[in-house]
Amino acid sequence: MEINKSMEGPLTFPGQVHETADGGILVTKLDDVINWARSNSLWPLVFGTSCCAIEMMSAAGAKHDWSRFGFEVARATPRQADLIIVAGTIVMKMAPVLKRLYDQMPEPKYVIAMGACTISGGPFFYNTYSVVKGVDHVIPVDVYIPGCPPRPEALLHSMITLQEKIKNEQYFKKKIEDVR
Amino acid sequence: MRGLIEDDYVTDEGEFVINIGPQHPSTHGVLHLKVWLDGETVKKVQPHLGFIHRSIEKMSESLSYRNFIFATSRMDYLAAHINNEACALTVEKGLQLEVPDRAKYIRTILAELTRLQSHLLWWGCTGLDLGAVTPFFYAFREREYIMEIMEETCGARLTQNFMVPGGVMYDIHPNFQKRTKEVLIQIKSKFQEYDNIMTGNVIFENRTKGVGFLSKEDAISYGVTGPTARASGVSCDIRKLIPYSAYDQVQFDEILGTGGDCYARYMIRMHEMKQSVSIIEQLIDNIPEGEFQAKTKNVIKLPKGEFYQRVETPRGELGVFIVSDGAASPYRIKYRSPGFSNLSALPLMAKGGKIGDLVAIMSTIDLVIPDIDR
Amino acid sequence: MFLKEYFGTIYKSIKSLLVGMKVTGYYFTHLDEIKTEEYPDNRATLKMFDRFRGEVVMPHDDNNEHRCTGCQACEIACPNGTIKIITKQEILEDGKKKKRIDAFVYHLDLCTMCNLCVVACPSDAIVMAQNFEHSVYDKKQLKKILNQPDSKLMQGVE
Amino acid sequence: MKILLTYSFSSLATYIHNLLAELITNSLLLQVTEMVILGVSLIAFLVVLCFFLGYMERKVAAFMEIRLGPNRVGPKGSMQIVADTLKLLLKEGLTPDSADKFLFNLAPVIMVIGSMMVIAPIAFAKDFQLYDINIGVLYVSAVSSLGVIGILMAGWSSNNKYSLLGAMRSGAQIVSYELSVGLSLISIVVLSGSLSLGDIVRSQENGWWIIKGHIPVIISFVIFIIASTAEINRAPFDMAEAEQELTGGFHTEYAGMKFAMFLLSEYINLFVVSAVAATLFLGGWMPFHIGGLDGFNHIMDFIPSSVWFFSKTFLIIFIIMQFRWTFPRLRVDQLLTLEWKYLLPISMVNVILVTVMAIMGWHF
Repeated sequence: MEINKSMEGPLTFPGQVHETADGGILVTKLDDVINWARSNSLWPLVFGTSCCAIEMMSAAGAKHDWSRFGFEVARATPRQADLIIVAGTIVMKMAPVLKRLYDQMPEPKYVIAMGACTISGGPFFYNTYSVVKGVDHVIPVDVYIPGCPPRPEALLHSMITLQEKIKNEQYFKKKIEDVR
Repeated sequence: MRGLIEDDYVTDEGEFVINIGPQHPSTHGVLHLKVWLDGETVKKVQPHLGFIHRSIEKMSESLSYRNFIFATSRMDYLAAHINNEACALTVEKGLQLEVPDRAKYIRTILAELTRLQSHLLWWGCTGLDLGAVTPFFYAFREREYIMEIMEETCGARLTQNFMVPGGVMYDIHPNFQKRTKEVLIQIKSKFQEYDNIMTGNVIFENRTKGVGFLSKEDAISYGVTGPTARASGVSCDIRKLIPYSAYDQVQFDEILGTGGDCYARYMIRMHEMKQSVSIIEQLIDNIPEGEFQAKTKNVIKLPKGEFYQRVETPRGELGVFIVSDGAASPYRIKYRSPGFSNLSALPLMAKGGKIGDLVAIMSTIDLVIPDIDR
Repeated sequence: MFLKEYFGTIYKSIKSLLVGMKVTGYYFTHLDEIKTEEYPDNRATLKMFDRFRGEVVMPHDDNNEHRCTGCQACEIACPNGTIKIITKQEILEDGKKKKRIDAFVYHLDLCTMCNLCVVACPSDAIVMAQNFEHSVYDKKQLKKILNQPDSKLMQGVE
Repeated sequence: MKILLTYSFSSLATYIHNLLAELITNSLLLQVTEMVILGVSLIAFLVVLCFFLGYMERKVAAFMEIRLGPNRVGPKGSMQIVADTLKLLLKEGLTPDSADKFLFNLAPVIMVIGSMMVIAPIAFAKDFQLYDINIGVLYVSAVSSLGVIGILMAGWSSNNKYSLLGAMRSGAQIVSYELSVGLSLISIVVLSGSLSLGDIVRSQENGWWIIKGHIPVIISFVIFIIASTAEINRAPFDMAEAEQELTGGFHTEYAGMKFAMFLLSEYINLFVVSAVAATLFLGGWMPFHIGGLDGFNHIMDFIPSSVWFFSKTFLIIFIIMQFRWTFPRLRVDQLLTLEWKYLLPISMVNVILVTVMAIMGWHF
């Protein structure tokens, strides 16, 4: 975890309000434990549509080995996955399927948009009729990695970035505020 | 999705309908297979395409001849280099441009490296499909070495875009030859290990032998090419039949099988890896000096006419057909992709097998879905 | 004969399985064969190859000067509209009017790192950088303006 | 060292019993309290064990696949599985709308209970056995096949085609392989002359059965390992899950805590099967003894009995894990061919051999 902090952190999330702890130390501690568990156990869905999927496989491979972070439990069924790495172009015909997969995942769920095609359509932004111009038109995206395809290290970087984001979540505090 | 994805559990004939894909670990992407089952036995398979149709052909019509090459890397991303080469060769054919020998040699070496890494990935994924996880990691270890070569010389790991009409984008990196020779020694020493863990394994043999038979006649009539067809005894290696680049300079065998089953397809690819190694070994020390790129005009305009070039990708025959009306961008482009024709033979091969066989057949055809949908 | 075949099959099967287990057993006992590079820990030593294409950058020298003349060759060469160059008219010291870049807009989210813009550039104003850690929470941050504020064209570059 | 040697679980149990007896006078209440304490401590033990097995599996897999495996969460990645469990517990517990809700929620519970119950007659160390039932072997083989009910229930109630296929496969598989498991257990029962696991361990005082019983027992040991790997649905026999074919198999629709229970029961099953194999064939907690060599036997006795038991068990667990990470998966019809054409005939002949051997007294 120290390493994560020592990483040159990504730009702060716009709109994220960093509140002071008014929910009590216990709640904050509980949140810390939950966020620790969630951020260190991101099981990705086996989901790849094109080139980026190969780099995703490389990240799972021996050289880059995302199992060091505990990400290697790639689940084939969305019910057991926490993270959907959208690796590859999403076309109009695939978009409802992706939406359905996302809906089938239980909360909390996270999305990484990997590669130019998923961020904005990438090489298929102009001149094509069939590509969804950015997967965030279909499902909400947490982290974007540009690149075509991004290196496996870049994917690892994005997952660390996502871990950082999860560590700032406030699960219990939000619950308490909802009750209030 | 109504109508496309079958909601009925059982058909009138008592067949159980399942939808494999679009998201499924064994479809290698977003292929949707509608499978009619009788118990475990596959009665009928119907592939549905279009889940990754990115209209690369249509898009290329609005790009210049220099620019449209990059998009083909995304078609068959495991053979991005060979796709790019096919496009460059077609444009050169139209321009009647003589490519320098050095560029030809570099292209051939890189193409064979591409073939090697593609087959390595296929080998790992076949293991994965059949339930053996470990081969995947062994294959990726060797594949990473090749990726390093690609990165050092081309600048990217997967979608290199190293081809330009008239040659290659840069000269090879000074380390290229040394590194390639080292990697070849590494890879050659691992072939025995691959055989130990997969080829000789009794479970693997049982899973593939006699599974997914494709006869020679069927292979020809379905237009199947590449290792899939050669496993059925069809001689179709473009590198041998119509040599392009530097393939007329090298000695290699076209591997022909007779079995026509999954095991034959598997063995063809295993032997092809060894052939690729031998091709690279023949070329690597003999790269001629000289220019790496022929002089071309800044704006390339092909003369009016139709141009067709075929190359051999790891999956089969890729044809690039360009219709030019004399403008700076093609009038029409058509890719004859190997995956599409190979997939069309899947229902034939899978019929009568089990679900496990369907997975084995899909992995030995070595489908790359964006290559099918384009 | 049947029995011979039967036990022959069993013998061969078990042998092939043991050969397979020998391979995995070898790697289990030889941990020096592990090929993993621990990415975030090896950031200090991790060096990309010189030709690796991470993103397009515009190098500036110490005087905050770049080499981009605004000729838009890269914009034309780019197959997917990643680069947009906005030019302005600038009055030089000798009173002549010259076209200069106002903003070199680069969409990292669209870029496929195909290197065609760098090849097309006549004055070597843009190069490919080797960094790859581009992950962001917000897509808007991927739109970049490559020329630094108040930067000027380098002397002698036309 | 002295404490370790004389340390006995029975004295600890007596101590706790006496302590409780002072506090609680009602004998029924005392019994209930003791059972609750026993159950809770057993569950805690099993959960910790499963953490360890999960960690071990991931590390074994990683080392065989030339990579490092989890190493960033906690020291050497040891907290990885804790994080996974915590996350699974906190995840949304989905029940699909079209599922049979009662059975859907019952199935994982049955799986876990079924696999936990098998622990009862297993002797973890000298004088440490929860319940030395006199038909221990029969009990183990009967209760361990309860799990298939959970799988069938899960597969059917999910209202998912993949789940149903996986459950049906699992049903066919476990029912078939039960035969081989039973027959290979019988060979030891024949040799030791007792169905009680405690007696079987004591019968190996002058040598483990795998050494005393020559080739027939080695054959039945191999058959037991293969068949029980199939019975606990682990690769290469993981037909019921078969990720490449059936996405998740019978637990396709399970999420969060219910899925964690399936994982828990998988690892308990793995432990139970290995423990039974260790008890029957490798002497359980019995140290390595050679009949007649008293000096040697005495030195071996210095190693605590629980260490003997767990080292044997984990050796077998490791072998089963190596199977998983080496072999491709069998096809469903080949799976049944293997059982009915190879394992069953061989084990039947083997039982006859063992019986003849036991009658003639050819074993040591």
